[in-house]
Amino acid sequence: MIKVLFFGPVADRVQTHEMQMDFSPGMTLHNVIAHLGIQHPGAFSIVSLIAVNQNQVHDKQMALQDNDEIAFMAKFSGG
Amino acid sequence: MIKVLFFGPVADRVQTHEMQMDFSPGMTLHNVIAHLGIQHPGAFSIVSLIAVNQNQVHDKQMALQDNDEIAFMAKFSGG
Amino acid sequence: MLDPVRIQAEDFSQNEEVEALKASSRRMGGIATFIGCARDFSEGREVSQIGFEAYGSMALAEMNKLRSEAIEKFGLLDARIVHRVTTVQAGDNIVFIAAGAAHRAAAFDACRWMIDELKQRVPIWKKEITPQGDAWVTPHP
Amino acid sequence: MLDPVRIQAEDFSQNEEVEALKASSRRMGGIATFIGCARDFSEGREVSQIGFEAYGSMALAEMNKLRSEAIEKFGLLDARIVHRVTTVQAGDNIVFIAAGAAHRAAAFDACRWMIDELKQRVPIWKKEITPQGDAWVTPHP
Repeated sequence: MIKVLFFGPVADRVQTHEMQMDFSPGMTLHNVIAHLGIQHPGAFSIVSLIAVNQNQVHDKQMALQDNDEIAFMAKFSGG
Repeated sequence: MIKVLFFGPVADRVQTHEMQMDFSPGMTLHNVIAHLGIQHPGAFSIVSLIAVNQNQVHDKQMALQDNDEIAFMAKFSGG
Repeated sequence: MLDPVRIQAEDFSQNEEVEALKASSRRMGGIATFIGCARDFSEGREVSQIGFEAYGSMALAEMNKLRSEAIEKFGLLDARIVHRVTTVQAGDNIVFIAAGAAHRAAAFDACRWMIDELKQRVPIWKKEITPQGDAWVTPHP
Repeated sequence: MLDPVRIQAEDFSQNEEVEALKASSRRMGGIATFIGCARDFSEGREVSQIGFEAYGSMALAEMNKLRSEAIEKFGLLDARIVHRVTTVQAGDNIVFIAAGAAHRAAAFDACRWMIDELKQRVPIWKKEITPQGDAWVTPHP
Protein backbone atom coordinates (compact mmCIF):
# COMPACT_ATOMS: atom_id res chain seq x y z
CA MET A 1 0.00 0.00 0.00
CA ILE A 2 1.06 3.56 -0.73
CA LYS A 3 -0.30 6.19 1.65
CA VAL A 4 -1.11 9.49 -0.08
CA LEU A 5 -1.56 12.63 2.02
CA PHE A 6 -3.07 16.01 1.19
CA PHE A 7 -2.97 19.16 3.31
CA GLY A 8 -4.53 22.60 3.48
CA PRO A 9 -5.70 23.97 0.13
CA VAL A 10 -4.81 20.74 -1.70
CA ALA A 11 -6.87 18.64 0.73
CA ASP A 12 -9.81 21.02 0.25
CA ARG A 13 -9.73 20.47 -3.51
CA VAL A 14 -9.28 16.69 -3.34
CA GLN A 15 -11.91 16.67 -0.58
CA THR A 16 -9.90 14.27 1.53
CA HIS A 17 -6.73 14.33 3.61
CA GLU A 18 -5.65 10.79 2.93
CA MET A 19 -6.04 7.93 0.49
CA GLN A 20 -4.47 4.51 -0.07
CA MET A 21 -3.19 3.19 -3.40
CA ASP A 22 -2.17 -0.36 -4.17
CA PHE A 23 1.56 -0.75 -4.54
CA SER A 24 2.90 -2.53 -7.60
CA PRO A 25 6.57 -3.25 -8.22
CA GLY A 26 8.26 -0.69 -10.50
CA MET A 27 5.75 2.00 -9.55
CA THR A 28 7.16 5.54 -9.72
CA LEU A 29 6.09 8.85 -8.22
CA HIS A 30 5.17 9.88 -11.75
CA ASN A 31 2.63 7.02 -11.98
CA VAL A 32 0.89 8.27 -8.84
CA ILE A 33 0.84 11.87 -10.06
CA ALA A 34 -0.52 10.85 -13.47
CA HIS A 35 -3.24 8.72 -11.92
CA LEU A 36 -4.42 11.27 -9.34
CA GLY A 37 -3.78 14.34 -11.49
CA ILE A 38 -6.40 13.25 -14.00
CA GLN A 39 -9.00 12.83 -11.26
CA HIS A 40 -8.11 16.05 -9.42
CA PRO A 41 -6.64 18.53 -11.89
CA GLY A 42 -7.67 21.53 -9.77
CA ALA A 43 -5.84 20.19 -6.74
CA PHE A 44 -2.70 19.27 -8.63
CA SER A 45 -2.52 22.70 -10.28
CA ILE A 46 -1.59 24.17 -6.87
CA VAL A 47 0.80 21.40 -5.81
CA SER A 48 4.25 22.94 -5.56
CA LEU A 49 6.00 20.45 -3.27
CA ILE A 50 5.99 16.70 -3.10
CA ALA A 51 7.48 14.73 -0.21
CA VAL A 52 8.10 11.00 0.01
CA ASN A 53 8.49 9.77 3.58
CA GLN A 54 8.71 13.38 4.83
CA ASN A 55 11.52 14.33 2.48
CA GLN A 56 11.04 16.69 -0.41
CA VAL A 57 11.47 14.97 -3.77
CA HIS A 58 12.32 16.65 -7.07
CA ASP A 59 12.75 13.61 -9.32
CA LYS A 60 9.35 12.32 -10.39
CA GLN A 61 10.90 9.20 -11.87
CA MET A 62 11.72 8.10 -8.33
CA ALA A 63 10.86 4.47 -7.72
CA LEU A 64 8.46 3.90 -4.84
CA GLN A 65 8.63 1.22 -2.17
CA ASP A 66 5.72 -0.54 -0.57
CA ASN A 67 4.39 1.47 2.45
CA ASP A 68 5.83 4.77 1.23
CA GLU A 69 4.06 7.93 2.38
CA ILE A 70 3.60 10.55 -0.33
CA ALA A 71 2.43 14.10 0.44
CA PHE A 72 1.18 16.59 -2.14
CA MET A 73 1.49 20.12 -0.85
CA ALA A 74 0.75 23.70 -1.88
CA LYS A 75 3.20 26.48 -0.99
CA PHE A 76 3.68 26.71 2.75
CA SER A 77 2.14 29.65 4.59
CA GLY A 78 2.97 29.05 8.25
CA GLY A 79 4.58 31.49 10.65
CA MET B 1 24.23 77.24 42.99
CA ILE B 2 25.41 74.91 40.28
CA LYS B 3 24.84 71.21 40.91
CA VAL B 4 27.65 69.02 39.57
CA LEU B 5 27.06 65.29 39.14
CA PHE B 6 29.48 62.40 38.62
CA PHE B 7 28.60 58.83 37.72
CA GLY B 8 30.20 55.40 37.54
CA PRO B 9 33.95 55.46 36.88
CA VAL B 10 34.11 59.28 37.05
CA ALA B 11 32.40 59.32 40.46
CA ASP B 12 34.87 56.67 41.69
CA ARG B 13 37.81 58.88 40.76
CA VAL B 14 36.31 62.11 42.15
CA GLN B 15 35.21 60.08 45.17
CA THR B 16 31.81 61.69 45.22
CA HIS B 17 28.62 61.61 43.17
CA GLU B 18 27.61 65.22 43.67
CA MET B 19 28.98 68.60 44.59
CA GLN B 20 27.70 72.18 44.66
CA MET B 21 29.47 75.21 43.21
CA ASP B 22 28.58 78.84 43.74
CA PHE B 23 27.04 80.44 40.70
CA SER B 24 28.45 83.71 39.46
CA PRO B 25 27.05 85.66 36.51
CA GLY B 26 28.96 85.07 33.27
CA MET B 27 30.12 81.65 34.42
CA THR B 28 30.69 79.18 31.58
CA LEU B 29 30.92 75.43 31.40
CA HIS B 30 34.60 75.92 30.64
CA ASN B 31 35.11 77.66 34.02
CA VAL B 32 33.67 74.66 35.83
CA ILE B 33 35.80 72.21 33.86
CA ALA B 34 38.97 74.24 34.46
CA HIS B 35 38.27 74.51 38.17
CA LEU B 36 37.43 70.83 38.75
CA GLY B 37 39.86 69.46 36.18
CA ILE B 38 42.84 70.75 38.13
CA GLN B 39 41.61 69.08 41.31
CA HIS B 40 40.63 65.80 39.64
CA PRO B 41 42.76 65.30 36.52
CA GLY B 42 42.39 61.51 36.68
CA ALA B 43 38.60 61.76 36.66
CA PHE B 44 38.46 64.31 33.88
CA SER B 45 40.77 62.28 31.67
CA ILE B 46 37.96 59.73 31.24
CA VAL B 47 35.12 62.26 30.82
CA SER B 48 33.80 61.87 27.30
CA LEU B 49 30.34 63.39 27.65
CA ILE B 50 29.06 66.46 29.43
CA ALA B 51 25.39 67.22 29.96
CA VAL B 52 23.79 70.41 31.20
CA ASN B 53 20.28 69.91 32.50
CA GLN B 54 20.23 66.36 31.06
CA ASN B 55 21.16 67.48 27.55
CA GLN B 56 24.51 66.70 26.00
CA VAL B 57 26.58 69.83 25.43
CA HIS B 58 29.44 70.18 22.96
CA ASP B 59 30.22 73.89 23.30
CA LYS B 60 32.30 74.47 26.43
CA GLN B 61 31.86 78.23 26.13
CA MET B 62 28.19 77.73 27.00
CA ALA B 63 26.99 80.26 29.57
CA LEU B 64 25.52 78.69 32.68
CA GLN B 65 22.41 79.74 34.56
CA ASP B 66 21.88 79.62 38.30
CA ASN B 67 20.60 76.18 39.38
CA ASP B 68 21.95 74.41 36.31
CA GLU B 69 22.76 70.72 36.69
CA ILE B 70 26.03 69.63 35.07
CA ALA B 71 26.99 65.98 34.66
CA PHE B 72 30.47 64.72 33.79
CA MET B 73 30.30 61.25 32.29
CA ALA B 74 32.58 58.50 30.98
CA LYS B 75 31.55 56.47 27.94
CA PHE B 76 28.27 54.71 28.53
CA SER B 77 28.31 50.95 29.02
CA GLY B 78 24.69 50.05 29.68
CA GLY B 79 22.66 47.39 27.92
CA MET C 1 11.41 20.82 30.70
CA LEU C 2 9.55 21.56 27.46
CA ASP C 3 11.15 20.40 24.23
CA PRO C 4 12.95 23.23 22.37
CA VAL C 5 11.05 22.46 19.16
CA ARG C 6 7.30 21.94 19.34
CA ILE C 7 4.04 22.03 17.40
CA GLN C 8 1.11 22.48 19.75
CA ALA C 9 -2.45 23.78 19.90
CA GLU C 10 -2.08 25.64 23.21
CA ASP C 11 -0.45 29.02 23.69
CA PHE C 12 3.17 29.32 24.85
CA SER C 13 4.70 31.41 27.62
CA GLN C 14 7.62 33.65 26.66
CA ASN C 15 8.81 33.57 30.27
CA GLU C 16 8.98 29.78 30.27
CA GLU C 17 10.65 29.59 26.87
CA VAL C 18 13.29 32.18 27.70
CA GLU C 19 13.90 30.52 31.08
CA ALA C 20 14.47 27.18 29.36
CA LEU C 21 16.74 28.80 26.77
CA LYS C 22 18.86 30.49 29.43
CA ALA C 23 19.15 27.26 31.41
CA SER C 24 21.36 25.85 28.65
CA SER C 25 24.29 28.21 29.25
CA ARG C 26 25.62 30.87 31.61
CA ARG C 27 27.57 32.40 28.75
CA MET C 28 24.46 33.81 27.09
CA GLY C 29 24.63 37.59 26.82
CA GLY C 30 21.94 38.25 24.22
CA ILE C 31 18.60 36.65 23.42
CA ALA C 32 16.58 37.66 20.37
CA THR C 33 13.01 36.44 20.11
CA PHE C 34 10.31 36.70 17.50
CA ILE C 35 6.60 36.30 18.17
CA GLY C 36 4.25 36.08 15.23
CA CYS C 37 0.65 36.89 16.09
CA ALA C 38 -2.71 37.09 14.36
CA ARG C 39 -3.60 40.48 12.90
CA ASP C 40 -7.23 41.52 12.66
CA PHE C 41 -6.92 42.29 8.99
CA SER C 42 -4.78 41.26 6.06
CA GLU C 43 -4.48 42.83 2.62
CA GLY C 44 -7.48 45.01 3.41
CA ARG C 45 -9.84 42.18 4.44
CA GLU C 46 -11.09 41.83 7.99
CA VAL C 47 -9.93 38.57 9.50
CA SER C 48 -11.79 37.18 12.48
CA GLN C 49 -9.87 33.93 12.91
CA ILE C 50 -6.88 32.12 11.43
CA GLY C 51 -6.83 28.34 11.13
CA PHE C 52 -3.64 26.31 10.78
CA GLU C 53 -2.96 22.90 9.36
CA ALA C 54 0.40 21.09 9.42
CA TYR C 55 2.02 17.97 8.02
CA GLY C 56 3.01 17.28 11.60
CA SER C 57 5.80 14.71 11.30
CA MET C 58 7.54 16.53 8.46
CA ALA C 59 7.02 19.97 10.03
CA LEU C 60 8.58 18.87 13.30
CA ALA C 61 11.52 17.26 11.50
CA GLU C 62 12.12 20.44 9.47
CA MET C 63 11.87 22.65 12.56
CA ASN C 64 14.42 20.49 14.37
CA LYS C 65 16.72 20.66 11.34
CA LEU C 66 16.23 24.44 11.21
CA ARG C 67 17.19 24.79 14.88
CA SER C 68 20.34 22.67 14.48
CA GLU C 69 21.36 24.55 11.36
CA ALA C 70 20.88 27.92 13.10
CA ILE C 71 22.94 26.84 16.12
CA GLU C 72 25.73 25.71 13.81
CA LYS C 73 25.58 28.58 11.31
CA PHE C 74 25.44 31.42 13.85
CA GLY C 75 27.34 29.83 16.74
CA LEU C 76 24.31 30.00 19.04
CA LEU C 77 24.32 28.66 22.58
CA ASP C 78 20.70 27.53 22.17
CA ALA C 79 17.55 28.11 20.13
CA ARG C 80 13.83 27.32 20.37
CA ILE C 81 10.99 27.13 17.84
CA VAL C 82 7.34 26.71 18.80
CA HIS C 83 4.45 26.84 16.31
CA ARG C 84 0.80 26.64 17.25
CA VAL C 85 -1.50 24.57 15.03
CA THR C 86 -5.08 25.37 15.94
CA THR C 87 -7.58 28.16 15.24
CA VAL C 88 -6.57 31.51 16.70
CA GLN C 89 -8.30 34.87 17.20
CA ALA C 90 -6.94 38.33 16.40
CA GLY C 91 -4.11 39.14 18.79
CA ASP C 92 -3.33 35.50 19.61
CA ASN C 93 0.20 34.12 19.39
CA ILE C 94 1.09 31.89 16.44
CA VAL C 95 4.82 31.27 16.45
CA PHE C 96 7.73 31.79 18.83
CA ILE C 97 11.42 31.77 17.89
CA ALA C 98 14.31 32.42 20.26
CA ALA C 99 18.04 32.56 19.67
CA GLY C 100 20.55 32.85 22.50
CA ALA C 101 24.21 33.74 21.91
CA ALA C 102 27.19 35.20 23.72
CA HIS C 103 26.64 38.48 21.86
CA ARG C 104 23.62 40.14 20.34
CA ALA C 105 24.55 40.25 16.65
CA ALA C 106 24.48 36.46 16.28
CA ALA C 107 21.22 36.23 18.24
CA PHE C 108 19.47 38.77 15.99
CA ASP C 109 20.83 37.30 12.75
CA ALA C 110 19.85 33.77 13.75
CA CYS C 111 16.37 34.67 14.98
CA ARG C 112 15.55 36.45 11.75
CA TRP C 113 17.03 33.65 9.66
CA MET C 114 14.95 31.03 11.49
CA ILE C 115 11.60 32.75 10.95
CA ASP C 116 12.46 33.48 7.29
CA GLU C 117 13.45 29.83 6.73
CA LEU C 118 10.48 28.49 8.69
CA LYS C 119 8.10 30.24 6.33
CA GLN C 120 9.89 28.69 3.34
CA ARG C 121 10.58 25.21 4.62
CA VAL C 122 8.05 24.08 7.20
CA PRO C 123 4.87 22.41 5.88
CA ILE C 124 2.23 24.48 7.66
CA TRP C 125 -0.69 26.24 5.97
CA LYS C 126 -2.88 29.07 7.21
CA LYS C 127 -6.48 29.82 6.34
CA GLU C 128 -8.00 33.23 6.99
CA ILE C 129 -11.55 33.06 8.28
CA THR C 130 -13.36 36.27 7.41
CA PRO C 131 -17.01 37.40 7.47
CA GLN C 132 -16.91 36.96 3.66
CA GLY C 133 -15.73 33.36 3.86
CA ASP C 134 -12.56 31.33 4.33
CA ALA C 135 -9.45 31.47 2.18
CA TRP C 136 -6.14 29.64 2.33
CA VAL C 137 -3.29 32.12 2.34
CA THR C 138 -1.15 32.15 -0.78
CA PRO C 139 2.36 33.28 0.08
CA HIS C 140 3.87 36.00 -2.04
CA PRO C 141 6.35 34.60 -4.56
CA MET D 1 -0.42 49.09 33.13
CA LEU D 2 3.37 49.38 33.35
CA ASP D 3 4.97 52.31 31.57
CA PRO D 4 6.54 51.33 28.21
CA VAL D 5 9.89 52.90 29.21
CA ARG D 6 11.30 52.14 32.63
CA ILE D 7 14.46 51.98 34.74
CA GLN D 8 13.99 49.65 37.68
CA ALA D 9 15.88 47.45 40.12
CA GLU D 10 13.50 44.49 39.94
CA ASP D 11 13.34 41.92 37.16
CA PHE D 12 10.79 42.20 34.34
CA SER D 13 8.41 39.62 32.91
CA GLN D 14 8.54 39.07 29.17
CA ASN D 15 4.95 37.81 29.28
CA GLU D 16 3.72 41.03 30.88
CA GLU D 17 5.75 43.26 28.57
CA VAL D 18 4.60 41.49 25.40
CA GLU D 19 1.01 41.51 26.66
CA ALA D 20 1.19 45.26 27.21
CA LEU D 21 2.80 45.78 23.79
CA LYS D 22 0.09 43.76 22.04
CA ALA D 23 -2.67 45.64 23.87
CA SER D 24 -1.80 48.74 21.85
CA SER D 25 -2.94 47.37 18.50
CA ARG D 26 -4.73 44.46 16.85
CA ARG D 27 -2.79 45.07 13.65
CA MET D 28 0.45 43.73 15.12
CA GLY D 29 1.72 40.73 13.16
CA GLY D 30 5.32 40.61 14.33
CA ILE D 31 7.05 41.31 17.62
CA ALA D 32 10.84 41.27 17.94
CA THR D 33 12.35 41.35 21.39
CA PHE D 34 15.85 41.52 22.77
CA ILE D 35 16.88 40.46 26.26
CA GLY D 36 20.36 41.29 27.47
CA CYS D 37 21.53 39.16 30.35
CA ALA D 38 24.59 38.79 32.56
CA ARG D 39 27.24 36.37 31.32
CA ASP D 40 29.40 34.56 33.83
CA PHE D 41 32.56 35.68 32.14
CA SER D 42 33.69 38.51 29.92
CA GLU D 43 36.93 38.86 27.96
CA GLY D 44 38.25 35.77 29.68
CA ARG D 45 37.66 36.96 33.26
CA GLU D 46 35.19 35.27 35.55
CA VAL D 47 32.40 37.67 36.49
CA SER D 48 30.37 36.91 39.60
CA GLN D 49 28.14 40.00 39.57
CA ILE D 50 27.47 43.08 37.48
CA GLY D 51 26.59 46.40 39.08
CA PHE D 52 24.80 49.20 37.24
CA GLU D 53 24.65 52.90 37.82
CA ALA D 54 22.53 55.37 35.85
CA TYR D 55 22.01 59.09 35.49
CA GLY D 56 18.35 58.32 36.06
CA SER D 57 16.56 61.43 34.81
CA MET D 58 18.67 61.74 31.67
CA ALA D 59 18.63 57.99 31.00
CA LEU D 60 14.85 57.85 31.18
CA ALA D 61 14.51 60.91 28.93
CA GLU D 62 16.89 59.36 26.35
CA MET D 63 15.09 56.02 26.47
CA ASN D 64 11.76 57.76 25.86
CA LYS D 65 13.27 59.68 22.95
CA LEU D 66 14.73 56.44 21.59
CA ARG D 67 11.33 54.73 21.73
CA SER D 68 9.58 57.63 19.95
CA GLU D 69 12.27 57.79 17.29
CA ALA D 70 12.05 54.03 16.67
CA ILE D 71 8.24 54.15 16.35
CA GLU D 72 8.55 57.00 13.85
CA LYS D 73 11.58 55.70 11.91
CA PHE D 74 10.36 52.11 11.47
CA GLY D 75 6.59 52.68 11.49
CA LEU D 76 6.11 50.58 14.61
CA LEU D 77 2.76 50.07 16.27
CA ASP D 78 4.43 50.14 19.69
CA ALA D 79 7.77 49.65 21.46
CA ARG D 80 9.04 49.10 25.00
CA ILE D 81 12.41 49.58 26.71
CA VAL D 82 13.17 48.40 30.26
CA HIS D 83 16.61 48.59 31.86
CA ARG D 84 17.45 47.24 35.29
CA VAL D 85 19.75 49.32 37.50
CA THR D 86 20.87 47.17 40.41
CA THR D 87 23.42 44.43 41.01
CA VAL D 88 22.75 41.24 39.06
CA GLN D 89 24.13 37.69 39.13
CA ALA D 90 25.22 35.59 36.15
CA GLY D 91 22.14 34.64 34.13
CA ASP D 92 20.02 37.53 35.38
CA ASN D 93 18.15 39.81 33.00
CA ILE D 94 19.55 43.30 32.39
CA VAL D 95 17.64 44.93 29.56
CA PHE D 96 14.46 44.26 27.59
CA ILE D 97 13.56 45.80 24.24
CA ALA D 98 10.43 45.03 22.22
CA ALA D 99 9.24 46.30 18.86
CA GLY D 100 5.79 45.49 17.46
CA ALA D 101 4.88 46.10 13.82
CA ALA D 102 2.42 44.93 11.19
CA HIS D 103 5.20 42.88 9.58
CA ARG D 104 8.36 41.29 10.92
CA ALA D 105 11.04 43.18 8.96
CA ALA D 106 10.26 46.50 10.67
CA ALA D 107 10.05 44.82 14.08
CA PHE D 108 13.50 43.21 13.71
CA ASP D 109 15.14 46.34 12.29
CA ALA D 110 13.71 48.55 15.03
CA CYS D 111 14.55 46.19 17.89
CA ARG D 112 18.15 45.94 16.80
CA TRP D 113 18.40 49.69 16.22
CA MET D 114 17.05 50.42 19.71
CA ILE D 115 19.56 48.24 21.56
CA ASP D 116 22.44 49.57 19.43
CA GLU D 117 21.37 53.17 20.12
CA LEU D 118 20.70 52.50 23.80
CA LYS D 119 24.29 51.43 24.27
CA GLN D 120 25.50 54.62 22.59
CA ARG D 121 23.09 57.14 24.00
CA VAL D 122 21.76 56.16 27.41
CA PRO D 123 23.82 57.23 30.46
CA ILE D 124 24.17 53.89 32.24
CA TRP D 125 27.45 52.33 33.37
CA LYS D 126 28.26 48.76 34.27
CA LYS D 127 30.87 47.45 36.66
CA GLU D 128 32.06 43.86 36.59
CA ILE D 129 32.55 42.37 40.02
CA THR D 130 35.09 39.53 39.82
CA PRO D 131 37.04 37.50 42.37
CA GLN D 132 40.06 39.63 41.34
CA GLY D 133 38.26 42.92 42.05
CA ASP D 134 35.79 45.33 40.47
CA ALA D 135 36.21 47.12 37.17
CA TRP D 136 34.02 49.56 35.27
CA VAL D 137 33.43 48.32 31.76
CA THR D 138 35.06 50.37 29.04
CA PRO D 139 33.05 50.05 25.85
CA HIS D 140 34.94 49.18 22.69
CA PRO D 141 35.57 52.24 20.52
